[in-house]
Amino acid sequence: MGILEVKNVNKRFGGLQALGDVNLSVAENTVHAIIGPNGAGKSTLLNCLVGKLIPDTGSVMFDGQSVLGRSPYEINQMGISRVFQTPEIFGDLTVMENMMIPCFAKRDGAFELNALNSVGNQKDIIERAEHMLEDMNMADKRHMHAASMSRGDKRRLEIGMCLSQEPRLLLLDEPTAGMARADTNNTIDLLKQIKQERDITIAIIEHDMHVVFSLAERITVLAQGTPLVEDTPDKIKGHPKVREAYLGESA
Amino acid sequence: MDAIILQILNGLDKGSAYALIALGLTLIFGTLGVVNFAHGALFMIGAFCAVSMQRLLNLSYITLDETQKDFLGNPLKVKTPYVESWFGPDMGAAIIDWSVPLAILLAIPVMIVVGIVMERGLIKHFYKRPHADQILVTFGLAIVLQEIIKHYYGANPIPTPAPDAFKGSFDFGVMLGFDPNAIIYPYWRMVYFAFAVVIIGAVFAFLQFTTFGMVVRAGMADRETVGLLGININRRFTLMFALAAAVAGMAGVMYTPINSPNYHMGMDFLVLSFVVVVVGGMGSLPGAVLAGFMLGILEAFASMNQIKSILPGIDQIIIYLVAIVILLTRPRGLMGRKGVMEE
Amino acid sequence: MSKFHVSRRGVLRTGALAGAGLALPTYLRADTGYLNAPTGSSVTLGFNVPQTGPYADEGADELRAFELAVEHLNGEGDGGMLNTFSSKALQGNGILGKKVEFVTGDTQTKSDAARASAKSMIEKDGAIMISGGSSSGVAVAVQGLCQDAGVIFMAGLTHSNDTTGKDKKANGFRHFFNAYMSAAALAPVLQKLYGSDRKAYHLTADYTWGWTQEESIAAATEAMGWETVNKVRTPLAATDFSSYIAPVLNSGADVLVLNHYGGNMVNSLTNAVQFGLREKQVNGKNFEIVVPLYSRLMAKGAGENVKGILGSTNWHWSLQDEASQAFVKSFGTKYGFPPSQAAHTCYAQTLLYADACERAGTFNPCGVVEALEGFEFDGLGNGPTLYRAADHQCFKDVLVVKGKDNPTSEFDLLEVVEVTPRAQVEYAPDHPMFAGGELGSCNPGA
Amino acid sequence: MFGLQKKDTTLLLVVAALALFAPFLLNPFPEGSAMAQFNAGYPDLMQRFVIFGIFAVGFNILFGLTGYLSFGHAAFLGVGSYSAVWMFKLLGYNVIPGIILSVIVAGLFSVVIGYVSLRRSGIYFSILTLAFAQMSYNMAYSVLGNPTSNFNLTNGETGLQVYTSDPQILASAGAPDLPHLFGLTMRSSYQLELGSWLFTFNAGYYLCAVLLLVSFYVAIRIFRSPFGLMLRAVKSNQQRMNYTGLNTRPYTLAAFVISGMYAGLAGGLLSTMDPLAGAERMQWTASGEVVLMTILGGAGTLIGPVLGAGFIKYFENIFSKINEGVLHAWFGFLPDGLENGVIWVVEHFVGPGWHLTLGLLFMLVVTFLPGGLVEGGQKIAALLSRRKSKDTDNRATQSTPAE
Repeated sequence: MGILEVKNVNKRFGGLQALGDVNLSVAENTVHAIIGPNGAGKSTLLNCLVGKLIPDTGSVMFDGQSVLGRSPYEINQMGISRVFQTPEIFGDLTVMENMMIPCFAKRDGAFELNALNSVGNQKDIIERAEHMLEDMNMADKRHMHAASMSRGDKRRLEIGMCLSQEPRLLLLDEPTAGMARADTNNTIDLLKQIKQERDITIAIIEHDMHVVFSLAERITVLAQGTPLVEDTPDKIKGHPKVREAYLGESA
Repeated sequence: MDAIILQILNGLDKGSAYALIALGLTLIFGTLGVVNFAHGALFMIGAFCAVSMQRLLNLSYITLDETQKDFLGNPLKVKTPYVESWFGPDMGAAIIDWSVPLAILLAIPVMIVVGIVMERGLIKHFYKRPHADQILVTFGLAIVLQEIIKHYYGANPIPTPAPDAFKGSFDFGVMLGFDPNAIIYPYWRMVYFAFAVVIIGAVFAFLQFTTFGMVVRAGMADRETVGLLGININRRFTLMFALAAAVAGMAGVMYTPINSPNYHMGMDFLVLSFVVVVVGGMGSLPGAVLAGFMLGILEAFASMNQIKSILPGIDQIIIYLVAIVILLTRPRGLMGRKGVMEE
Repeated sequence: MSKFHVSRRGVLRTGALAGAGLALPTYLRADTGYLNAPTGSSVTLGFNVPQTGPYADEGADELRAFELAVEHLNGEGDGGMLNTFSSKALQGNGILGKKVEFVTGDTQTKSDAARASAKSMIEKDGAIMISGGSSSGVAVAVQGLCQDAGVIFMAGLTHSNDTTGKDKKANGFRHFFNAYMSAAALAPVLQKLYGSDRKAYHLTADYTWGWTQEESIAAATEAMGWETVNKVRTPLAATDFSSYIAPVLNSGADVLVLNHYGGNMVNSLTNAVQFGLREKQVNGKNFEIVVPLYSRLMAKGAGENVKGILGSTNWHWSLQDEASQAFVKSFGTKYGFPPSQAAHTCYAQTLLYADACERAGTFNPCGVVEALEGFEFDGLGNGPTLYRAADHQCFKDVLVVKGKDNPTSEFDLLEVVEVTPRAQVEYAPDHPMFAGGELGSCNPGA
Repeated sequence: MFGLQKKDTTLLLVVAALALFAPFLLNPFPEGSAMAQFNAGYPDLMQRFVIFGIFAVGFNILFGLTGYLSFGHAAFLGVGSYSAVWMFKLLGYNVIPGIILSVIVAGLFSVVIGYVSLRRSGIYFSILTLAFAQMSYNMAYSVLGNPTSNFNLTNGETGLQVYTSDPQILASAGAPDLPHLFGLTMRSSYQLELGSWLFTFNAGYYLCAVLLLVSFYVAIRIFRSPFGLMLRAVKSNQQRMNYTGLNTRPYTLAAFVISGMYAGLAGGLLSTMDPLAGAERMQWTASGEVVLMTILGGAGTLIGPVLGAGFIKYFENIFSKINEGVLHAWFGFLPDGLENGVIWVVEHFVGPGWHLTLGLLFMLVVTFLPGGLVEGGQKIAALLSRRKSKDTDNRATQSTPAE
């Protein structure tokens, strides 16, 4: 039984079958990659996992509990954190403030009317956020305006923010899309390091095969909304169906 | 039944005014991304083009009539318009009589100039600024414009009658087999409705069938991409603004016989037209037009005695009530696109 | 240099003690015993008129009249109605020998703004009297303020019954006529011209003034046999009245009464004429439109549409009596056009106030109130007039006017059809339309 | 101090000092001088500065922090005003129940409107709030205010006021017949004459000033709290909020209700200073005014809204009162032709033209100072300090060679 179990999920948009009978099981403490050509339904699937979309049929269970019908913030509080394709951070706030917000969410839950205490008095939060910034090698940037950082740093910050919540499942949506090679490699190293240091499950949607094969322990190939195969990276590399889906070659 | 037909007619007419203003607002918002609180002022300036035309045609020379006295007991100053002395009294009077339609000729160039000056002089500096700043600066501009008009034309409404040929009303009732006087409708209001339909049609045709229009529509869909295509978007923006100003101005001219124009008529329309635009959906031209007519008709229905006797005061709040219901059931208005002005 | 002393006005100005000013222990009473007592060689009046918003033109005309009145009071100009006024207390040397100065404020035709600017004139500029205004809401609001503060309020244009009805105040005085008087004057003329078998349809602006006007006209016309078919309330903010006017013809009514003022009136009348109502025949009679409260400034906005339409007005420049002529002459000479009824009322109110001070020998509001209450005068343009003590309403002749068919100038829009004598428009102070309020006692504010 | 950082404490103390000494600061010109026209130190205007300051500070908690632009906050101001007057009518003229009720009622009203309106964001939210406020205004002006009906909640156009026939059940025999705080009437003033200067200290003003300081203090605490941080996060990126396990709806609703309560307090104080509540307090122009105050002063800054409120109220009350006579007094020293010329020009901008001046200033400020008046102040401060630091730089460079 994996930590994330997707069973018979279907999703239609009008006449388009975006997801057809998707079954997926992500085992705890693994890195699981979902790959597939454009329009394969990767993003739709991801959105079904985090509460942005609700599948027409089927079930999505996280750690034995259904996520369906819950809002994104509830699903996050269950232990799923999401990293976006383009980094979603609080651009108007400082790096330190960015890091503190998930810490508050972890400590106080989805809503807390803590209106008269000073942020400066929240020692536990500050300590935790600073610790996390050090982990991310960003301690020197703590007073920077988040929007003014490089894309790589934004990505690093976003991942740090997700990790500070100690999620059990980290979802990454094409984390290196649009990045230069060097930044991509840095991100790969960062993710490897994270995996080594923590007990965490990572599900990653990715286009870039270099990233996928550097990180993934298992790979699911999605094509036209349906899982084609699921296997280890080595097996996937030579799989004829994958070549067909990606390159249009007939086997 | 006849009462309902009557109110549909009224609603179409009210709706024409809303739709025309909302159309211009949406053009500016959709292409330029600017929330223009001065749009009502453009409508008002258009209306005062009609007043100016009327004054222009009424420019007179003065003769003293010793047989009559003015209010101070001095000989009465009799004014004879120059056009009457140039073209003869009948022809002259006819020209003056037609001053409102003739004012369109004045309004188009004036509004285009006003639009270009406004866009180049002020609005273009606000493309990248937050919507709140755009609202503040255009609101300031609206105040300035209306104060200038007030200074020259006073605060009272100024009568600008329709040509005699369009005075009175047409009896639809007889035509449809109802009693006489059951459904009467003024000729000028029919002209106004027809005019609105023509203008709206022309704007849509312009956007649909010209290359300029195509670029503009593409710009409305995705501004950045069009900018990347190397098309000189700035000049087109200016022209778009001028076009929207001209639409508002012509709508203003034609509206003057319906209600005598005054300097604050733009503000009176402003809030309502924003409600119309938003109910239609930000950035959607068909939405703006549809919402304009829909709210106009609902407003007309709400003022029926039969409805007011059940819900007193409903006519005071109907537009806002409908706006609330629509926005709660359709998150982005009738035809709004996702992500526009939602942040 | 740092002389540190409490000013003469500087005692604790407790409102609690207001109203009982005369009963104060002497040590608490300032030497003058009333608020803003003029100490120097001049006295300050506060003119509070709409300078922005839809009534700005009317406000501007009021201000012109005030300036003219101040000129005349100070002995400048030709003296205007000072020469025709029946009371001869005014000398042309200011009021009680003090030169008249004035401050102005903008009511914006909003109760809040009007009270703010009146307060600023009282608190900052030391105005001892407030006058002006162009709507009943503002008049009632400012009148209440003046009562509380302890200065005199000489109302400008306010036509609602409430101003001297349920909202009457001891410190407030109204020269302008009211809705009841309009109705009482109009009804007989309507009967004479249109007969007593008529069906009336009311369109009424949905706020206090509109309601009192509708109530008054309906009562007066029903009393002479008319039937009221319908009373429809229209939103104040309405600009296009088509949807209210369109059903009128089919309702069986043959008279349309427009209980509208200002922009509402211009638009509703224009719309009604547009719909061709005036050319129609209903019940075998010509369809007629009535505008109970006319204002020449506003009639101008409706242009040709006013022709032949009946209404009432407080005063009109074409009146031939000596006083009106004198006023028109000095106003017209100074500004180049004839004064409006609002201007006339404001001018008359200023003179009446000044005269009352002279006769009382003091600026003390209580003295002024005493001098004005029950004051009978003539020579201010409306014939013999009474300031009734019971409600501080002026009683005088009322003009029934009609839109002129062949105007000779842009000012020549109305013609007087009948001057309804004062006796015909009088009513008891406790008439149901005016009942409810209490005048209270004068408040000198200190 | 007060649990604030040093910078905020200083700001609070500065505001406190300004509020305390306002009667002096606002009356810089001697009585009777030509410049006395610009004095603003009379009770009514001082009260308005402070009351609209409270209104704008509260509005800024919503708009400045979360970015939600409400076009309907005047509704809460109006509801607060009506509540206070109703307390005067029913209980008596002591101001405490009125002020408390105005905050509570405005709070409840804003819960309802906020709950519905916050289902949408951006301009859709703005229009929803506008629609609610305009409905309230139109109803208050007409249907809910008809004196002849049994349900006269607002007294329509005339405005809600206290009549002698009202019950006032808690009013004791000797209590003043005007709003008062345990016998101290809001209108009572103490005047101090210093040479030719006249300063007025008004009880009502000081009550408002104390409440402004409390409001301002609470606003600082909110700005610096985790809640305030969350509100800024809402403005910055709602998507990230949601995916960080935070429910934005209660945060925005709480901000909306808090700012609604501030508006209610301001409304209640308006009635307390002057017990007549008019419907036009709820009109869209009044809602627009607080938006303008906040943006003009500097949205999202602490002191900005207070400055903006003062700025607009000053224009409304001082510039509108300058008439031709005043201008002649000012420019009388000029030769006649020039005098008339100058007056002709100036006349357009004062008296009836004060709207024109205000409109021009909106345009100038927003064009050249996007951060509002606060940014203007910062620029000036920066200019001064740059000059100063340039001096020190010069000194530094000069001293370097000597070493």
